[in-house]
Amino acid sequence: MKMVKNKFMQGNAACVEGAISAGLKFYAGYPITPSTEIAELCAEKLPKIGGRFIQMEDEIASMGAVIGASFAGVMSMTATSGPGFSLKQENLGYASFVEAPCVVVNVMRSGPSTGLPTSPAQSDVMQAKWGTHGDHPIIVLCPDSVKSMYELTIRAFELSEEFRVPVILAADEVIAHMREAIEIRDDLKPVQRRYTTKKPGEFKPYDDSEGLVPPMAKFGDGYRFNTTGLMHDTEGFPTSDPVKSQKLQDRLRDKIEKNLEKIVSVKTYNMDDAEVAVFAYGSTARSAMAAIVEARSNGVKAGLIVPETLWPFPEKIISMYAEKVKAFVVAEMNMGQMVYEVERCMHGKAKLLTVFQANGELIKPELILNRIKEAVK
Amino acid sequence: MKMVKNKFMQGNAACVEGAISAGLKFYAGYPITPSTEIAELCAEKLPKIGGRFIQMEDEIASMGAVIGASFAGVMSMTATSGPGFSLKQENLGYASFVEAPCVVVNVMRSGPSTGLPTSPAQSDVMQAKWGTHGDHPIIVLCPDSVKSMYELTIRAFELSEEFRVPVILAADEVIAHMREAIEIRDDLKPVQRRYTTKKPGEFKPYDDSEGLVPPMAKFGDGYRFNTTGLMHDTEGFPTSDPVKSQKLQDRLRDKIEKNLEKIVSVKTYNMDDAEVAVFAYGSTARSAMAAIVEARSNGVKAGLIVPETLWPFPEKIISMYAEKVKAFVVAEMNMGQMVYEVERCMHGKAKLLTVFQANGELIKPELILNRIKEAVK
Amino acid sequence: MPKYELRLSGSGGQGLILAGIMLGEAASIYDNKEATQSQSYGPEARGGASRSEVIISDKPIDFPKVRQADFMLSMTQESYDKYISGLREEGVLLTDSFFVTKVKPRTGPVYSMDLTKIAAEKAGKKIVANVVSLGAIVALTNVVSLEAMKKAVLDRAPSGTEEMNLKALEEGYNAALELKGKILQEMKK
Amino acid sequence: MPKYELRLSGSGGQGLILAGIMLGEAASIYDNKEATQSQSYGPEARGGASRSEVIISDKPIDFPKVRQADFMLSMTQESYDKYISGLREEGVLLTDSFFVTKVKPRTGPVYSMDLTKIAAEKAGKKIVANVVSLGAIVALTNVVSLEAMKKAVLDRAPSGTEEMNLKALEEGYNAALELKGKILQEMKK
Amino acid sequence: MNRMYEDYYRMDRMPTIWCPGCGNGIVLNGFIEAFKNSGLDRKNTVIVSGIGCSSRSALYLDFDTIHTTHGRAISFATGIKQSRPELNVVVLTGDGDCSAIGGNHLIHAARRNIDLTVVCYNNSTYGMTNGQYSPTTPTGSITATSMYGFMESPFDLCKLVEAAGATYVARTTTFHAKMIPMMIKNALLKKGFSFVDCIAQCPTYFGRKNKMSTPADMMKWIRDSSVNKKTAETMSESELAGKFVIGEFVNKEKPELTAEYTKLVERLKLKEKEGAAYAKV
Amino acid sequence: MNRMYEDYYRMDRMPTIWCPGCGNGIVLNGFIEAFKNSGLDRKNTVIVSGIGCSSRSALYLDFDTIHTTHGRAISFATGIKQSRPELNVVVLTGDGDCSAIGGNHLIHAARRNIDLTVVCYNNSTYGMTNGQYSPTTPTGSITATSMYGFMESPFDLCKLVEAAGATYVARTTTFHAKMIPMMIKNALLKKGFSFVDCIAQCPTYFGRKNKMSTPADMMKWIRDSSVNKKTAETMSESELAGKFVIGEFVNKEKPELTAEYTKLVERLKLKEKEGAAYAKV
Amino acid sequence: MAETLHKRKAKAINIYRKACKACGICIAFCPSKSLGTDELGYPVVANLDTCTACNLCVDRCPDLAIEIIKETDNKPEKKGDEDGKK
Amino acid sequence: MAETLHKRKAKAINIYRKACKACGICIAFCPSKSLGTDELGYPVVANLDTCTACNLCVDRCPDLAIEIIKETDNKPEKKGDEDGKK
Ligand SMILES: Cc1ncc(C[n+]2csc(CCOP(=O)(O)OP(=O)(O)O)c2C)c(N)n1
Ligand SMILES: Cc1ncc(C[n+]2csc(CCOP(=O)(O)OP(=O)(O)O)c2C)c(N)n1
Ligand code: SF4
Ligand code: SF4
Ligand code: SF4
Ligand code: SF4
Ligand code: SF4
Ligand code: SF4
Ligand SMILES: [Mg+2]
Ligand SMILES: [Mg+2]
Repeated sequence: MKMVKNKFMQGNAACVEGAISAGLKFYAGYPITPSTEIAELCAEKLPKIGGRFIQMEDEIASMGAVIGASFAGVMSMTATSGPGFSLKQENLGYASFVEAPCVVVNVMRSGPSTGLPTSPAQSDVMQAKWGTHGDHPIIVLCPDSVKSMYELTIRAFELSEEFRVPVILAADEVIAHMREAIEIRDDLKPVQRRYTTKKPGEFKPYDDSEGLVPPMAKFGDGYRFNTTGLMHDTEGFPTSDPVKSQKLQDRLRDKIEKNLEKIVSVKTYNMDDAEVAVFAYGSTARSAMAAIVEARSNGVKAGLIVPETLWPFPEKIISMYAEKVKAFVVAEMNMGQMVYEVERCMHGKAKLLTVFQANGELIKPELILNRIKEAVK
Repeated sequence: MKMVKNKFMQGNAACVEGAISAGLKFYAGYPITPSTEIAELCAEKLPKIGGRFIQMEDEIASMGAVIGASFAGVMSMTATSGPGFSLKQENLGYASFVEAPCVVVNVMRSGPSTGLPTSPAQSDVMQAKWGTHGDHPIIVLCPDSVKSMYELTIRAFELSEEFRVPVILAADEVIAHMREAIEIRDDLKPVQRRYTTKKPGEFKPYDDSEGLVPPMAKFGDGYRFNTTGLMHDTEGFPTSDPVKSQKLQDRLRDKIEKNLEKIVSVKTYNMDDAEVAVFAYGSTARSAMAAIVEARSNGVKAGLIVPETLWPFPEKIISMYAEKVKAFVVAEMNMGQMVYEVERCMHGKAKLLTVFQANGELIKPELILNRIKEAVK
Repeated sequence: MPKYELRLSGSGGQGLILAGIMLGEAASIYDNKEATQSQSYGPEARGGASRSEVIISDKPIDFPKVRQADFMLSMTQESYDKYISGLREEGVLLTDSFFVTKVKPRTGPVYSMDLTKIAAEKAGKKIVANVVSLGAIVALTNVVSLEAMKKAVLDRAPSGTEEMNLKALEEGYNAALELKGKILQEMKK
Repeated sequence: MPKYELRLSGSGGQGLILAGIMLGEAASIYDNKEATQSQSYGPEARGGASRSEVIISDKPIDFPKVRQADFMLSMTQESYDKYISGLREEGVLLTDSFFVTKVKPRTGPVYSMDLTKIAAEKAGKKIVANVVSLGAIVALTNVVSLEAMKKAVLDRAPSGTEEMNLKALEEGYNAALELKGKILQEMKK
Repeated sequence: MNRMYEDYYRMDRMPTIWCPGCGNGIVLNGFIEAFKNSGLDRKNTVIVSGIGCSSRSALYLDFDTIHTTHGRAISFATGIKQSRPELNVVVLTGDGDCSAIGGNHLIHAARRNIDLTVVCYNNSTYGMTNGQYSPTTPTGSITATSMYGFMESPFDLCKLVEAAGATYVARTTTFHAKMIPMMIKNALLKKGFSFVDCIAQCPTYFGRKNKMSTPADMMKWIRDSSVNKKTAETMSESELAGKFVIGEFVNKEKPELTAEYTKLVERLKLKEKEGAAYAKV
Repeated sequence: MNRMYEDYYRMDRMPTIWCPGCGNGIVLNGFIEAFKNSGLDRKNTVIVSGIGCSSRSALYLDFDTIHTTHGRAISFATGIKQSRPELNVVVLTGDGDCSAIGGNHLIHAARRNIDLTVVCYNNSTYGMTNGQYSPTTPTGSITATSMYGFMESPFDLCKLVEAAGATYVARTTTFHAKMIPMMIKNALLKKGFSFVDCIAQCPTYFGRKNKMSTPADMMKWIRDSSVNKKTAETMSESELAGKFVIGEFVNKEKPELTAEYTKLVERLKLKEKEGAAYAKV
Repeated sequence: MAETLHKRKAKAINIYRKACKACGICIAFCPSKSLGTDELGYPVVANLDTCTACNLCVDRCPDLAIEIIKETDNKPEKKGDEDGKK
Repeated sequence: MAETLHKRKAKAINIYRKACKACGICIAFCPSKSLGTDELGYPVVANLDTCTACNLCVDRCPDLAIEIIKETDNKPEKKGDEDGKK
């Protein structure tokens, strides 16, 4: 029976609720503002449900521990913010390459470096895709409300298990720290991992004959399998064979690229007849929403595109709307990041206007409204 | 008097020669294939010229030490490869934000993670721009021969001092490990830092009234200045003032964006009448060169664009040629990275074809040639 | 009700963050409205002025930060000084008269109440001054119902303190109603 | 001279990397040609087969890796087996006859020489077998001049070993010339 | 503010962001007193810090100062010292900064015996991020991430850096405020890696969570948990659990890295000259 | 290959990539012998390694194995152990892996007293990257980055992990090959953090550069540099410089982290139940 | 300097109110109970005569907000609410 | 088992040539000099009689390429160049 509890809570708390609903049983992290509440709530809640928490000596170790737990068959998560996210990059690349399902929350604060540690930003969104060396598959989700922080955390676990890929939840400080009412559902089944049905000896951890996402085994089940961050063959052992190498790289790309319809999610508002499309995500989408409402009331046909999936980037949708609208307005709390992707996918079909702000404050609706007006001038 | 010595040497050795010509006096690093020769040669050569070498406990510490030396007024460099480059990201962002001139060599090997440690790749080129959290200025150079590894290392030091920015030399394993003859010049003056002419008390380390790139002071000269990775004002002290914050972010962007003509460098071959433009860099540019020569001999008007500056990306040149040619062929030793930028700057004006390969081998000219032929079909 | 923006300000120990949360809960959980709460973070939040912001609305709330507040509570002079410019000229100001002694003349109403004193003397403990304020806010603004506010306060009251908290809420409510009456009367004059 | 691709292969301790470098130096520093040298790296380079590749050309060298070698030296059977497929069918093969015993029949010329033995017996030390090979390469391919090769070898010879190295070079050169003569004669037959 | 140290403080940056009764101010004043007494030249002195409440110290000091990234202060300091050995390099750091994320740099600097002076403001918590457990949190303590009591054991940082190779190692507390300048002065004057562990109070987080409601309460706890080195020698491991042993633990001479490197540079110069001389013959 | 351990090796991965005479094989064989003798269940055992020649060990063992990133093996192992305390978790690592880049994870695992068995293949160099100096390189040695002689001091890793809190600490060498299984077995059976330092030869890089032209020469040097723990106790610090002290240094009991955590979980469960009971009243 | 009749060691105890954060450390640890607290928690001089000028309060004050002027000092007493800040 | 006349302890010393990397360790440290080397550096049995079956060569062989069959063992001697690999 579906039990719904209404709770007024912080974005960070909603993330923990979502994670636990999804089946989180292991958290490793290192405190950093503005993500720390996630660690603190996990420390409090996990042992109560038979899960386990550990505070590691740094973010690198936290990421390592999370991957270790993932191969041990335990659903795992870590949370951090900019500086810590930078430190996690090497092991994040490892997770991606060895296809360890896990969730990494990055509550974005104003950077670079220590920056404005308690102020919001959206300036790690390109890093989320490109931060580690080498090509690698990754999924990045971005919540724009406390409710969506809850839901997208669950979605993050689902996607990470479905595609054996680390999923990054790129929240911003505004969403992480604000409180809103959300519905906590009691009837959610924990996300299930797809385990191999093969016997030990027959099992190959990266068996591409089983589709783009090979089923897993876990430690302690007698499979005696190997995992390595070296280029590896389907059996999980090092290879330097160019054909096998390229095959692995291709599969890692394809498991995302060929499943875009399962992964990519975009919310649109008033786009049916829009002449100006605002592209905004996270808390900036809230400002943008205020702006398009105001624009409509001023007679300007403005619509809003809010990607829940930042990566893979919703190319097709942007290309499609680029053919329809007169102009795009991209608003982000940084010096211009996702705009690179928007511009790329627009193929020169519409005007492009921007609102970039990186001063630690949420972008005000007026700024976006002004650009909308400019766009139709 | 100009003394030219002809030497047959490895790309990595040429890098060290270039660095020493430019004035390198401090190297800190942690060994990693295929960059290690740079460390080893610095260990050997620096003490002979009164410079200093230190092998640190990891790449994070190496980057820290390099920035420390930079503020101590000593020209400094570190070299690494993929996994180490990922680890350096946090401190690289610090260097960028506090405007510490320094040079970071990343000899790209096949990734992600440990990958194929001795094989070439070009898969850290997006990371070089986006690897650290937060918006930040950066310059990335890419050599395509041993000679250019020598010259671009010198250029890296010049640019880093002129713009107070870390400069990344993104070489690939092929260039780093191959040997070619180069001319070593004896008459080069070491690169000079622009120091303040102000007196202690008057000096501000981030004084934007002195242009986009404020002159520096160094430790031990009595200026008693402060540097912090927190958002800072012109005096180098923390601020959370949105206006000051935005001003700093804007200046950091502008010092690069408003000096593109001084920074960006692109080599073109046979582009005057080209119908197909091949875009390639690093060792792939060598394959591309073979391909366009072959194409021309087959009657196809192919030209080649080789960016020496990967970042800032040579937008204008690409946009300009996009208007002129029928098609672009982008070839890179990765699963598609700089192609994002090329596509963006093309604004849909020409066809786009690609050659991506990430199997540890240099792309063969035929593959590029085939695409050139396809492009004109 | 259209969007209504409240800012509760004071110093670290006065429980205003919690008050903001309870206000948000009253609105969103018990009054079935939309509400967001946010607060100041950072080193500057240590000591010094602290603030909790609540937005309440019938419709989904887009921009989630308070811009020009419709209502402001100031429990210290410092927080008054720091944040008063963020209150709409016609907005409602409530102050603790013991701590906030210098208030500039303004168009909108000013309610100066002995919030802390009421807490200490009527409810029994200084620390429930935040709940006294909540009572006053309900009376002065009607953004949430008294019923909802009561439930929200009870949810958060440590066991054993329920009565004290309810008392505080009511005392605040009543005192504010009275004061409001007086002032409205005066304004009629 | 058009682009000429050489691959020198053998096992780790045989000094073939250095031989490749000296060949490159002879071409680029002393013969004023273009040259690139590269080699295999990696764990597999430990023991096992090792290779050094040199490309020599009059024009700038674009693609810097050997594709179909014009010439190959094999100093061990293992390296022969591993790399022979990379030699053009018409390319020149030089082997150390002591170590490489099984050579498949082929179109291009095969020079099988006692390189290591020559080094030991004529020059005095086994370790200069790589220089003996260089002498042979000059004689068999003419990719660099003997003069240039001498200078390059002298540059790299540790002091005290100059004479031995020159001797090795000359012995290799002479023995190869002789063999070449013989084989050409045979082919004429 | 009294004027004792006004010459050493950046008065325009005052007051500090530190909470009332925070121990950081006591340690910082102790550092200034030590520096005054050391006779070192301020012009040649660089203060390096990481990130944390304690690491803010650098911002208040009227020296060349660099406030780096979390945990990495010692690596920056190593670069400064090895590139410019004539500079005195001081690292002001917290227990989290130098022993959690920065633990490796700490032990490596000690191993190398590079001439740095590291002062650890050890409040057994991450004050800056609101009081989670740190590597020096006493077992059983309540913190923001150990609400059921801390289950691990803390580092004895003095033992750790001693085992790693430090040449000067000492510990004192903010309660023993008069010892701070003495020890830091010895550390500053030691040609080699020196480490002073200053047990300090974070009343706001550590204190409050552990039933020490005022700063003075927390200092009393520090006082009562402190044991003199001499006394400690007579105590068993279990008796010493949860105690802070106070005193100088190491004070020895060993070749120092940057000085040794300078010798190498000189040696190579000489060789070069000799080489040149030979060449002339 | 003889068939002693063929059941424990992945025979299809043989031969190893290790150079002739590399000490890694000796340590790995010693580990297998120890495991055989320990009575532990292979099914419940996970082998974790980092990056380096020595870390390749994991690839050859027929266990659940994970070859992680350079220096981070212990952190992965910590995640495995803390999430699944019923697994035996073994870390096979090199001196570079566990004491250069990974030094912090090593000391923190020791401090936490988490039940891991860490075996360090200590060849005092980075073999995999062709022989640069490592944190355990003896002072004065020639390496690829210390061509003028290594100027720093090496870690005594046993002292370091002891100071950090390890409950089992021992050292032996490949020359003393018979001791390896004995010590690793003790380490495997210890419920707590255990560390075995195995001095091993890298003849290819360390040996050759330091005038030990054969693997046996390097093993002789190891033999001649080894001092029994008992003997060492009678020697001065300067006499001990450059020596490897062999023996068991720590073997003690202390609450182990994951077991303590399990107790917490049980306690909270109980409380929940009691809570539920109250609720019913 | 003129001899005084009593054993007073401190001429004055200056408390710099603007620098003081009212943490109470000086008060709690004054061995001679010479310091007291006002209603807002700030330290006040409770008994100048008992002060032994041991300076412990000064050493332990995190904010340099207290100062002891010894009888033997030449330094003037602080006047009124002067702040001591430059 | 029948008594033997000499004190021979080892029935055989098996050297697995394909596994052996010719490192020379077994030879260098054999206390009884029972092992010698061939022209390529591989170990050969120099004197089976002197072998005390101490097993040190086995323990120190990095590649499990040597094996001692004790007189008391039931294991057969290795035959010819058999590799021992599965
Ligand atoms: C890479 C990174 N991780 C985490 C943080 C968040 N952070 C800032 S300070 C701090 C801990 C500080 O502890 P300590 O050094 O003991 O200083 P204290 O505040 O206790 O004086 C942490 C975890 C950060 N700034 N950077
Ligand atoms: C982040 C990172 N930095 C550097 C390297 C390069 N690297 C690989 S192994 C190694 C050192 C290995 O030393 P050790 O652990 O002692 O192993 P050994 O090879 O000596 O057995 C280094 C520096 C790497 N792979 N990753
Ligand atoms: S939080 Fe703790 S450490 Fe930080 S300033 Fe406050 S008392 Fe000091
Ligand atoms: S390089 Fe050294 S450590 Fe690596 S396999 Fe060879 S001998 Fe062993
Ligand atoms: S100087 Fe000593 S006696 Fe006087 S007030 Fe201060 S602590 Fe008390
Ligand atoms: S110790 Fe200093 S800050 Fe604290 S109350 Fe006393 S004078 Fe004020
Ligand atoms: S068993 Fe002992 S005596 Fe026999 S060959 Fe081996 S090492 Fe020598
Ligand atoms: S020790 Fe082993 S590998 Fe080495 S020579 Fe002897 S049998 Fe061969
Ligand atoms: Mg601390
Ligand atoms: Mg090693």
